[in-house]
Amino acid sequence: MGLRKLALLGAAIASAGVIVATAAQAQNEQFIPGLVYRTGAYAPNGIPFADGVRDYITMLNERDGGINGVKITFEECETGYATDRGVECYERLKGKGPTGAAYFSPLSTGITFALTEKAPGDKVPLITMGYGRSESRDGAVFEWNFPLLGTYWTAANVAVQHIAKEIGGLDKLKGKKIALLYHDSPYGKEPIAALEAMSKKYGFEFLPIPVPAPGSEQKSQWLQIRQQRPDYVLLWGWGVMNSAAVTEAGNVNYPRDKMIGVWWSGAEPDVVPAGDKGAGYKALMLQHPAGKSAVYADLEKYVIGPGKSLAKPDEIGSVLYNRGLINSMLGTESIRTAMAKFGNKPMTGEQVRWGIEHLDLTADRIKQLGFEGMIGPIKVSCSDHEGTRLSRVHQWDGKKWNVISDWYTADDSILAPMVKETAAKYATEKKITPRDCSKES
Amino acid sequence: MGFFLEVLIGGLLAGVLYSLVALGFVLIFKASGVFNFAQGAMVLTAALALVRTLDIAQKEWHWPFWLALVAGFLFAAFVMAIIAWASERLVLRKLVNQEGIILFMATIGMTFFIEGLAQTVFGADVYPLNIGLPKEPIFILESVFDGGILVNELDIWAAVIAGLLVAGLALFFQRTRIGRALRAVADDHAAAQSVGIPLNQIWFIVWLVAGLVALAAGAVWGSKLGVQFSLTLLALKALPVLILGGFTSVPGAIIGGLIIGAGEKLAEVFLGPMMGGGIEIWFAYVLALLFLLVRPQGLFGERIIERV
Amino acid sequence: MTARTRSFNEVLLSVENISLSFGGVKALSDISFDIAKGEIRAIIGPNGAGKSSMLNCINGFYHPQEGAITYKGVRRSQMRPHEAAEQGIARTFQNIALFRGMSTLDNIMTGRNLRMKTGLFWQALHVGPAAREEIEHRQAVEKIIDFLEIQHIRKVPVGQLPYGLQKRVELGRALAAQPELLLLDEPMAGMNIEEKQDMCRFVLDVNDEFGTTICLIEHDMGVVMDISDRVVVLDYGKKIGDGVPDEIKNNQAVIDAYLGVSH
Amino acid sequence: MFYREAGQFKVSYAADQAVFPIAQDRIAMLALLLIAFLVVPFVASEYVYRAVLIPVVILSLAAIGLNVLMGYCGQVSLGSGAFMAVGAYAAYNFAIRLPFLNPFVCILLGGFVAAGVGIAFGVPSLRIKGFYLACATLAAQFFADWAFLRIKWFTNYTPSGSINAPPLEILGVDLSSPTANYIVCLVFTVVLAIATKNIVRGHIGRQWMAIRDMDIAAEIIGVQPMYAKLTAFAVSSFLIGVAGGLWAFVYLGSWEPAAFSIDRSFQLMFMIIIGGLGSILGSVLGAAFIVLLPIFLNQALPPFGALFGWRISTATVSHFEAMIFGALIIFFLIVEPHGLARLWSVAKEKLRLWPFPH
Repeated sequence: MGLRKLALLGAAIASAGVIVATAAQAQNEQFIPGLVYRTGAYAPNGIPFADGVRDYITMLNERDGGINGVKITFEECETGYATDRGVECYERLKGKGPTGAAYFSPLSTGITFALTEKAPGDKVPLITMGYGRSESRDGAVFEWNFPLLGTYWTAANVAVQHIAKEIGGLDKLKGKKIALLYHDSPYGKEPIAALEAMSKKYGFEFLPIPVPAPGSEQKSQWLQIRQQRPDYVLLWGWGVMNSAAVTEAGNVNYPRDKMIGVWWSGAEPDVVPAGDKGAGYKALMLQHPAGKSAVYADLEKYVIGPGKSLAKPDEIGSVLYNRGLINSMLGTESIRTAMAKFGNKPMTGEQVRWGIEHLDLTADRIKQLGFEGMIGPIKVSCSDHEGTRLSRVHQWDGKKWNVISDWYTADDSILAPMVKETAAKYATEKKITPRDCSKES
Repeated sequence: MGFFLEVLIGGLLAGVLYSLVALGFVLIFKASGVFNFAQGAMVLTAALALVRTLDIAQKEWHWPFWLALVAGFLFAAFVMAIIAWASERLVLRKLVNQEGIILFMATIGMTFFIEGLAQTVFGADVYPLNIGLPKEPIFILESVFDGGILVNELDIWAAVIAGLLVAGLALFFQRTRIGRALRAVADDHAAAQSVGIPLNQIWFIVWLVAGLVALAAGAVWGSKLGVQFSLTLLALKALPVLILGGFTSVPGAIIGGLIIGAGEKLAEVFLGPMMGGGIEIWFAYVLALLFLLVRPQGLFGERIIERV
Repeated sequence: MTARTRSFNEVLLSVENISLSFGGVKALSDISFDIAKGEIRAIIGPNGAGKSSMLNCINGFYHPQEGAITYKGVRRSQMRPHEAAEQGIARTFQNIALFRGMSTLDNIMTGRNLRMKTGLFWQALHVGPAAREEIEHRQAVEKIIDFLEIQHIRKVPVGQLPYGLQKRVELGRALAAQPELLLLDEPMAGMNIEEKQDMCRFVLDVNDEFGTTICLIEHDMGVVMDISDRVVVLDYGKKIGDGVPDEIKNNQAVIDAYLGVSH
Repeated sequence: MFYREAGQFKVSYAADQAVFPIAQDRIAMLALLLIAFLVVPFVASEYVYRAVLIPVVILSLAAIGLNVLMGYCGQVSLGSGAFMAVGAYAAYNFAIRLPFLNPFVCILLGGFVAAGVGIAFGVPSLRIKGFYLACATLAAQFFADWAFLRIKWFTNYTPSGSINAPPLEILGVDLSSPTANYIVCLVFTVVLAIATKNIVRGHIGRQWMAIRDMDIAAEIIGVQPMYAKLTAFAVSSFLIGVAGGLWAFVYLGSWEPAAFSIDRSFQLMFMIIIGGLGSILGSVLGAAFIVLLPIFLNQALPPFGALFGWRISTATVSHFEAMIFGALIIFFLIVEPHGLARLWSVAKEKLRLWPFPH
């Protein structure tokens, strides 16, 4: 037994040594970790996102030499969408680089829940763009969480708004039946609270239907839908569950254009496997569509052309690849914001947190970055860690996604009180004293 | 009533698909006494080999669909043959005369190995698979029930394929020399060897047949869901079918599949909403277990006489 | 050596009209005999005669469809194997049934499990009653190990032992229970002359020293005639002879069915 | 050279029955514990604690638990994840419903609840064996996945179903630092490992092994299969349940049922196959190996690939990991069913005789 633990200890110390050594290599580097999943049941969606995240950072390094002369180092860690592996990756990477990890984007609501407990102690911000805890938008309580661009409550509200618009107004919702087909996990359950609140307010019948993970078998759920005949089906799925849902909808002849997916159910891997059956299916957009914006010129020139991208040709310009680009853009722009205050050197997690909280991307700046048409303006503040509550809807025509709606703004008169209440509950449970946002600069 | 029938039929057709996976387990268990947990991984591998060949032959070599399809099936069968050969040569042969449970754990090891290798070679994306099976829903008995009863064409084709496979396997076991040899091996390894049946060859053949069954299952399931990692999870769906039907019975796999398919769908649709939904996975197991407590050898399994 | 003639008067176990069948195949039909306290009783018969089935009925592993067994004055038609063990019936097996992953010592210690009573809690702490009990029983087991002359293989996993020694360890495990009735299923099968002589000595010593009643199945007629007090003969599940060795030797039915064929 | 037992004579059965009959082993073990308790806290970094030491220590405990059931009693279980979940959720419910209880007391109570559930799911083992039993334990796994997701009471009606552990402290002393986490887990694991070792070398352990090696013969010599199997299920589930509580409270802090999915069950099974079935030491070795291998591959494979000009993505690493695990399982089952523990004792045997070959 002696040798064993000694060997273990030795290995542990050695690996710790490796980390320290690599950290010491370059002092003028900003480290950004990537929690990715390129394997397992969710890989089809995880891969294009991870490639987008990676390619944007590569482009910054190749084109600009990093951010304001600070080179970015990037390392991926495979989580397989599993919470414990995500925590392991977080622990492994949070201390890497001269100033530690700039921020984490776990791309998993489960991992986000676990890291929310750890981030304040480690002083590392979490950018959970379009996922995570909806109430974490309240920056007074959730100092380290940034659900940028939209939470699930925002999504639920916009989806209902779109339905109302299709049927001719919010007052027409009364007596309608809206089903939620959701991934049976914290992710899938997030919108339920918001939908229940709206169901009370607008008088529609709300029908939640869980799908056990990973969701490749949905026959029973769709038979239920066929029997219940809801007017609309909201889809909160991920990975294989999405394509299976669209396929099964085709199998029971449920009209695809009465289905609205969340933005994690509205990408190419979700509809392509369904073949013709996917045509007509709609999904919310995390603001951005598929396709190529101005930034692609530089991406082609510095990353894709020279063969520095891992992405396959058909991934480039896809919804999730774009989302990866945006995730990296928001992160690196936050670092840039922080540098404007703290100086052009590698930022610590705390400084990056300040940067995200003061991120203010105007339409001009977005255009300058080459993301025009991808996202609307975003302004983060202490009291609003979401930054914007805009969304649109796009529709799959069997070949590509087409934007079919204008911008919607989520109705904060419903959401804000819910956020406040849930965040306050969390604060008492965790014995957190909320910051006073009026005093933050 | 119409809805009940619809769920029942949907369940039965889903059950046929479970049977297709369970069949692979039964074949191997019957001939080699190995509970092959890797059957799910074999389904994935077969489907991946098929769909990748199909894609590449059509898109890059511009072969006509039928030729690409034939090439895809041949290549996938070839891959299955390699797996059969490797598992016999590298695993089973070394574990002859070990307890069943050791062999079972070895196949869990094989599962991980095959999954990792298949995804390294073929990639981990979702690949839509189109082998020309129709996928449209059809409605029957519309005159009797409001809205008719929904049946999916693909499911019917799957049922036809499963039926043909079972018939083919039955013929194979009853009528061919190799089939009879297989049954002899199943009854008694030592005896089979002593009358001159080469055990290794038999094991290879039976794993190959199971691989082909996996290919059929992979082709059908792949057409349904797209070829992707979660196909391996089908193995877990097939286990209750096996418990119910008995590990050694081909008809048991079919009837077990039908009972499990219908049972779990009916439970999910009619009991599920009361219990919060999502009960079908464990319901299938509980159904099978309750049955097991009454009849430990399964529906058609052979009764075990213990000796000392 | 000639057959021993001893007399016994107390019946330890009696078998009355036992019939056993497996799905229509009759293994035993209408068998009756008794075993007297302190004697060595042999059951012989050609292969497939139902000898092992008989032992399996006696120690409760098979449940005969008809008939009953009276043991120590209690008549019962069925009992569970571990009840039989609790009642003082121990046995060895035709195909060695040792616990292959355990050492000789552990195998024999397991034979005493019925006498070890401390619960999980004390076991986990391994102090007080648990430790005392373990030492006490270890002493008893060491006596058996000495008696069977297997000290040198105490710590060896039994799976690695040669056949003859395994048989001896199995006898040790049965003896560890300090049985009143010891059932031996072909204790000398597959042994060479020397090993058989050793085993005969052990069987006789057990019988003499501990007064254990022994019921054994054996094929070697020489051995059977030498060491047993009475012999019962089965053929095709039927009893065809019962008596002291000399009677059996001269029993025409037995000679026809069994001795006549094999000699 | 120094590993000699010559001159060490055992004069009592107690000495001969000790866990480490050879003096050098005892000294090494003691030194090791001292290092683990006193030296490691001064040298380990937070990363080493969180990514290596704490998971290894907790999963060792779970692996010991599974080894009791599978390695000692021979009952195959694919549902160990479920028992970890039961331990974790029971501990959570004790903590929120009886807030005056110390969290570590809750973890122990969670272990007892897991033991109870283990006994309930062990009952089928009296009637069914082998693969059938393996399938029955899968039922436990899927049922637990469902129950903790769906029965809202278990998660105290949290909307998302994800729950948080209470703050860790004993008598007002805060134990949330990685060092304290590690020490607490180590205490749990060492104490319970010693207790388990005591049980398996006593008569209950022998009954388990008897059932494992030949259940019919065991019954015939008087082992009650019901008592033996159900105690094995209870002890195993208790250990796994406590490990589940530690995993949730100490390692994760916030969790959902997916943390205890079937993947966890397989992971534990791999640990004991690679480490050694029927060996406490093996469980620990296996846990260390399974935790360290992916970390090692992640660090080592990409630079290694770069030597040959291959770009190895995290996906490839992950697939390699699966392949290596799979291959190792097969390798150990074929070549050394007693796993790393056996390799270690073979090495020791050689050392005892060194420099003489026999």
